[in-house]
Amino acid sequence: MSREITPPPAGYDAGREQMLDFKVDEQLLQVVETDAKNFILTTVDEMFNWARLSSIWPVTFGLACCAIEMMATSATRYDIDRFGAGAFRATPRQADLMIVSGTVTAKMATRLKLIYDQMPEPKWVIAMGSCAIGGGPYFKYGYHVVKGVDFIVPVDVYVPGCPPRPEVLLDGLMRLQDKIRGRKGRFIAPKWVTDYAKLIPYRK
Amino acid sequence: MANEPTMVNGRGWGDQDHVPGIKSELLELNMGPQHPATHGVLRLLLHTDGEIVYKVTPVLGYLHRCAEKIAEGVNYKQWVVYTDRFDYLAPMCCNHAYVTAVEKLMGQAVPERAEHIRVATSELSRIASHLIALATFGLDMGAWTPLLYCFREREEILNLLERISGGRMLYNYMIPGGVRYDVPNDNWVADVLDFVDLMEHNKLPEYNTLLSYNKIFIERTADVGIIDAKTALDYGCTGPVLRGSGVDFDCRRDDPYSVYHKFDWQVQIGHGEKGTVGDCWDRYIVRAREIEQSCRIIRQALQTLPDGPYQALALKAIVKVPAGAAYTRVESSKGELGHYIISDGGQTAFRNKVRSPSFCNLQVVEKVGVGQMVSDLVALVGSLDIVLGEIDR
Amino acid sequence: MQLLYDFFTGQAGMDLAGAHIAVASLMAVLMFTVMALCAIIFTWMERKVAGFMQSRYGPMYTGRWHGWAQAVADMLKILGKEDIIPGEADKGMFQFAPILVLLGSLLAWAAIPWAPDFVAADFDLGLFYIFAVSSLVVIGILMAGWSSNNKWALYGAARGAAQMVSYEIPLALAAIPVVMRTGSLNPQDIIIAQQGGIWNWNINPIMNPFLFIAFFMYFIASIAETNRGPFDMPETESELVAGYHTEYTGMRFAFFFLSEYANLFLVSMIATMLFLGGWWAPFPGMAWIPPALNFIIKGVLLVFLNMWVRWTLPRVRVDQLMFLCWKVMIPLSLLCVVGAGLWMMAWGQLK
Amino acid sequence: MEQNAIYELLAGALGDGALGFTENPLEPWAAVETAKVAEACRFLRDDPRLDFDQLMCLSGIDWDGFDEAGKGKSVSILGYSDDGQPEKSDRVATGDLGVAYHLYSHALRHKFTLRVRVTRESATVPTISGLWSTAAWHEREAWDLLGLKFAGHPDPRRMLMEEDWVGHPLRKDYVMPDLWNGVPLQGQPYCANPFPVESGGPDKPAGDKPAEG
Amino acid sequence: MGQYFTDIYLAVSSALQGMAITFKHIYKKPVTLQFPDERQVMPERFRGFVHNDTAKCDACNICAKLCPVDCIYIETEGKAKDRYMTRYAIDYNKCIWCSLCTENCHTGSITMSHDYDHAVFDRRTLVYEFMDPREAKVPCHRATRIEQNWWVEPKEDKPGGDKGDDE
Repeated sequence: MSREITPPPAGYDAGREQMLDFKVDEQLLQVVETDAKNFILTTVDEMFNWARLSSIWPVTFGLACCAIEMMATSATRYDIDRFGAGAFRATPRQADLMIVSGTVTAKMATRLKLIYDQMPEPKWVIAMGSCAIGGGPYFKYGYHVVKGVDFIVPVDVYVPGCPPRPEVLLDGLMRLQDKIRGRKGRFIAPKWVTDYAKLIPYRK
Repeated sequence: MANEPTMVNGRGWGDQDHVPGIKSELLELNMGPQHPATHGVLRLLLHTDGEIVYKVTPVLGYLHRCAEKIAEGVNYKQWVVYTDRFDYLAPMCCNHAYVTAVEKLMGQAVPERAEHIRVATSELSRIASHLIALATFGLDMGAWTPLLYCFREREEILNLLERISGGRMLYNYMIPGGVRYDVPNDNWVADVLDFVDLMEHNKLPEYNTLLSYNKIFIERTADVGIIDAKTALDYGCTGPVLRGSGVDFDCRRDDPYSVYHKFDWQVQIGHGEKGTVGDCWDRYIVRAREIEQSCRIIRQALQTLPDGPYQALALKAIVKVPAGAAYTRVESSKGELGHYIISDGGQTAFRNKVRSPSFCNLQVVEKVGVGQMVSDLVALVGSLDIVLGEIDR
Repeated sequence: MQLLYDFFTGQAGMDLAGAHIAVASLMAVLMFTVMALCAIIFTWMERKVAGFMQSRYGPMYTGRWHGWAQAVADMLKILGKEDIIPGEADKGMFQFAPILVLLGSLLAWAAIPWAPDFVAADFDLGLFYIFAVSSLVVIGILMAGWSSNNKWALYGAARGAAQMVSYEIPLALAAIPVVMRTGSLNPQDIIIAQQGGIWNWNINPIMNPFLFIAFFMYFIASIAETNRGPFDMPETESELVAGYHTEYTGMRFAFFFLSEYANLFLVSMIATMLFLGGWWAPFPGMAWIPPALNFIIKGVLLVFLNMWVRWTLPRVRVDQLMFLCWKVMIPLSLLCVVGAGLWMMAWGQLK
Repeated sequence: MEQNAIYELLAGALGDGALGFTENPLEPWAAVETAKVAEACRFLRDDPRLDFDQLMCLSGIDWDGFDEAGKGKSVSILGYSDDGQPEKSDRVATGDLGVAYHLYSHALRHKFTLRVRVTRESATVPTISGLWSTAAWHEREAWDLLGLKFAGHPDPRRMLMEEDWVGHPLRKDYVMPDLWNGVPLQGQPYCANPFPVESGGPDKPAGDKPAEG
Repeated sequence: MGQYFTDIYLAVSSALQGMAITFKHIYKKPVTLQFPDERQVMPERFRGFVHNDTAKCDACNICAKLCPVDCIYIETEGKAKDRYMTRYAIDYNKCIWCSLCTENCHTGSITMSHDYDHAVFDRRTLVYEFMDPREAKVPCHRATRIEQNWWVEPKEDKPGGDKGDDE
């Protein structure tokens, strides 16, 4: 299997200034600092962490538009199964990860909480898409929309986008793996991306 | 109706003793909102006796996103964004429906080129939506592999639409009076035509072999969930559900909008080849054949793409619509998508009621689902091809 | 086997009864290990096969090379999951059901002849024993579905019981022509009777076309027996949420998981034993291949066939499944029994 | 058939229940008396000259604050503010509610629009769910979102919201909820300016108000 | 009886045809894009995160008005020639990548970048501040901009110049 790194696309040339923060390292540091007490870094723990991060089974839980992108992520072109996360379980009892993919309405929120409670520990939540992160387009007049799923359940990784491309969900999955591992692993962005990110001035 | 006992095949439920001396009652079963067969967050409340379903009560609203309220708060151009999120499987069709309604109110003529582009993108979107319909229907029947093949082709469509609109899944591409961007110069038209050829001659036969004409699949779907023409009209079914029942009606042909009248294509209806007219297989095959027709339309629309402007209005930031009311309907991938807009002459609609096809199509489950087996109910719901974003809005 | 007995009676200084116990425990441990191992391998294989059939890769990253460690990670992770017993569940039955399911397939593994001199338990009634103990799985599934106190699980269990009890019949009927040809129920005898290359195997349609049909009967019935492929009624993902194991978490779910793949390999091995010449090499000149390897390769090929069917065909409905069993499979396999008998009488093959 | 011809037929059948016909190039519509609407629909469906076999759409409308002059000065609805709290208003709503029926005939290929208006206090319309089954859900939705009661409806529950939801959201005077059944519906004020002190210091000009976001 | 055997024949033959198709795919190269190692080249119009070049921006507020979800926050201080932009923030919690804001920007400062894959651990980091008023405030009036050596849009493009001043 060839592992060639593709050249940077045209959109990434330094002439075009894109000033997004690339603060993943720092955020991870924060996570590690807060979770340092929980990670007794013995070999067994490392092994179990490895097992957990390489087999994250999501629960089949599609809410709205993002659910289609979630399906696309698990389908041929992006194939989330490469990360071992392709075994979508219909029952929350056997799942590790809940991808909240779409708008969480008031009526759904109670069910969402129930499904979260039914999942066995350790469990994680990814908030996918603007709606799940913070109400998104339904913020202003959405009388029936919960403005952020973190009101209901604790969220580990936020995946911005409306809907996020499958790549972004995969990126979110890798961030989640980093979080489970407690440090940055081999699923890092290609070098040209990090190089490019260094060019971006750091902002508060 | 709601709380009355239903009789099926002469057998009722409730206090009736099926076995003398043992009192039996129906099993109340919650299908959804988190259930793999409900295509999102639909909840079906079933009353079953073993495998036989005696009563189906759909419970909606798990994805009620207040779109009609938002329509009264944001202006016409901004609300195009929200129409994307109704039927998120075919957003171009939803855009098309909305801008058609606004243009009708404004009395705005649309350039020929823009109409051709709209038709082509809408039909591409329709193919994508029908592909998902075939795929998820196959998944409901337990066939995994067609799902992934259909998604493979859908990715191609999304890439094509991304090149023209910039968005991968939700496009926000059409505006009142035209489209936002012209056709890109990078060989887009040729690529679409290539894809259409591939789809029609290569991929569709593959799906047909793998799924449509598979004997197990036919056994699962033929003679199952029969919706006769009268029921379909009574329940306001539209689109492939209505055509699957043998009613020859298509808004694109019979209530013409845009430039569909210029093209040569046929409305596909169900003939009951494998069972009875109006069964699940008919609805399924109508979709499969509509993909073919959409390919024909795209080919004609792009081969005769006229020159000229692609927007009638210069890019005005705010669109004002004269006072009035109009109901406009177009044929979305799921059926007749209608917008009833009441305008008070300002930037914002006073009332915008959306008549969504899935909402009306789903209602038929209450009638047809009775007396089916649980597996057949899954097939029925799958064959209706509902999208919850559109039902709950 | 004789070597082991010699070892225990000679060097370890045990009497015969002691040697029996020692060998039996050794075999039990060995069989369990092999079973767990093959479950792990087949999980990975299933995901890869499914992936490539669907034009994607399947696991790629876990363990670097094509995700070979994927199933190991799955198992390790499942070990570390929280064990939930629903409050309303029938606790004793809920806990015992997965063990029973696993026991059913594990017991049957004992009578599998891996090589001419290697079989964990060498009975004369081996084939009968295998069919008998593998029916235990049904009871486990029924218990699991009932005790979970979940309606979907109950549905799955009821469907599973109906299906597996029905398909026991064509499964056993399809094996009868083979027994008629061999004149023995001992697995080793059945294999030895197929000596002499591929044309002497029971599947050879020229030798006996009815045995050839019986092989397909057996194969279809075995898919239903393992609850896979187009016949996965008890756990139909799109109808019943996860069927009888809806409420199971962690280790207990792993037992069901393990037993599914153990059963899969078990039925494939039985098919190999009955129809594909067991541990004989396909051609006489290939005798240098270790018999156990022959046996395993044939088994894995059948497993692949099983996966291939599973990832291609849509699922049948539960009443069609019953129709298929009672109105197609059973008449046809009865026909096979009669036809094979007549054929053997005509050509003098009957023992 | 032309729409005014249809109206002639309808007026002949209804008598004084028909309140008039509005010619409009976009959408001509007929007003009927509220109590007679089921009767009118039955006539439109059953008369062989009309044969309306499909109810395309049934829309509830809240006419409160509608700018009849067509200048776009209708009352604006309330939403959530930037930091996610519900906006309040003192205005008391008084306007009528209304229902619009859009009919279509597959056989004869013609359309027709009916409208009724009821007052806010007695917002009850006869149901037509016995005529077209599809009306049942549309009417439930109208009850849910606008608080229009449909007399004789077989299943008069809310369609989209839960039964214990307070208010009817599509009314113009609806105030957004901040909590329902333990589910928080207000937003989080994450969009606040992180540099408030430096920019608004005492010795600097006060500056104009923050722009509307 | 004939129907019975026809059905069996059809079932077997159609199953075998399907199996032939799936078997063919085993030998085809998968279409999967192995994401972290391979990336798709985005089309020219691709809409990634919205990016504002604050050096060019003159706080005319059109983007904030056009935004359907109100996710752009612009704060200014002072009037006329002393009008300075003190904050330009975009809340990606709400942003829906619709590109309505970029359409009518007369300075061309707000664009859709091609950057899209940034999952984060904390939701607050998604409110992105494009400028730090402690470093430099951005003058909005054209004359002030020329005076202080900021970028101004060429005159011929927009005769109205700094018309956004009154917004």
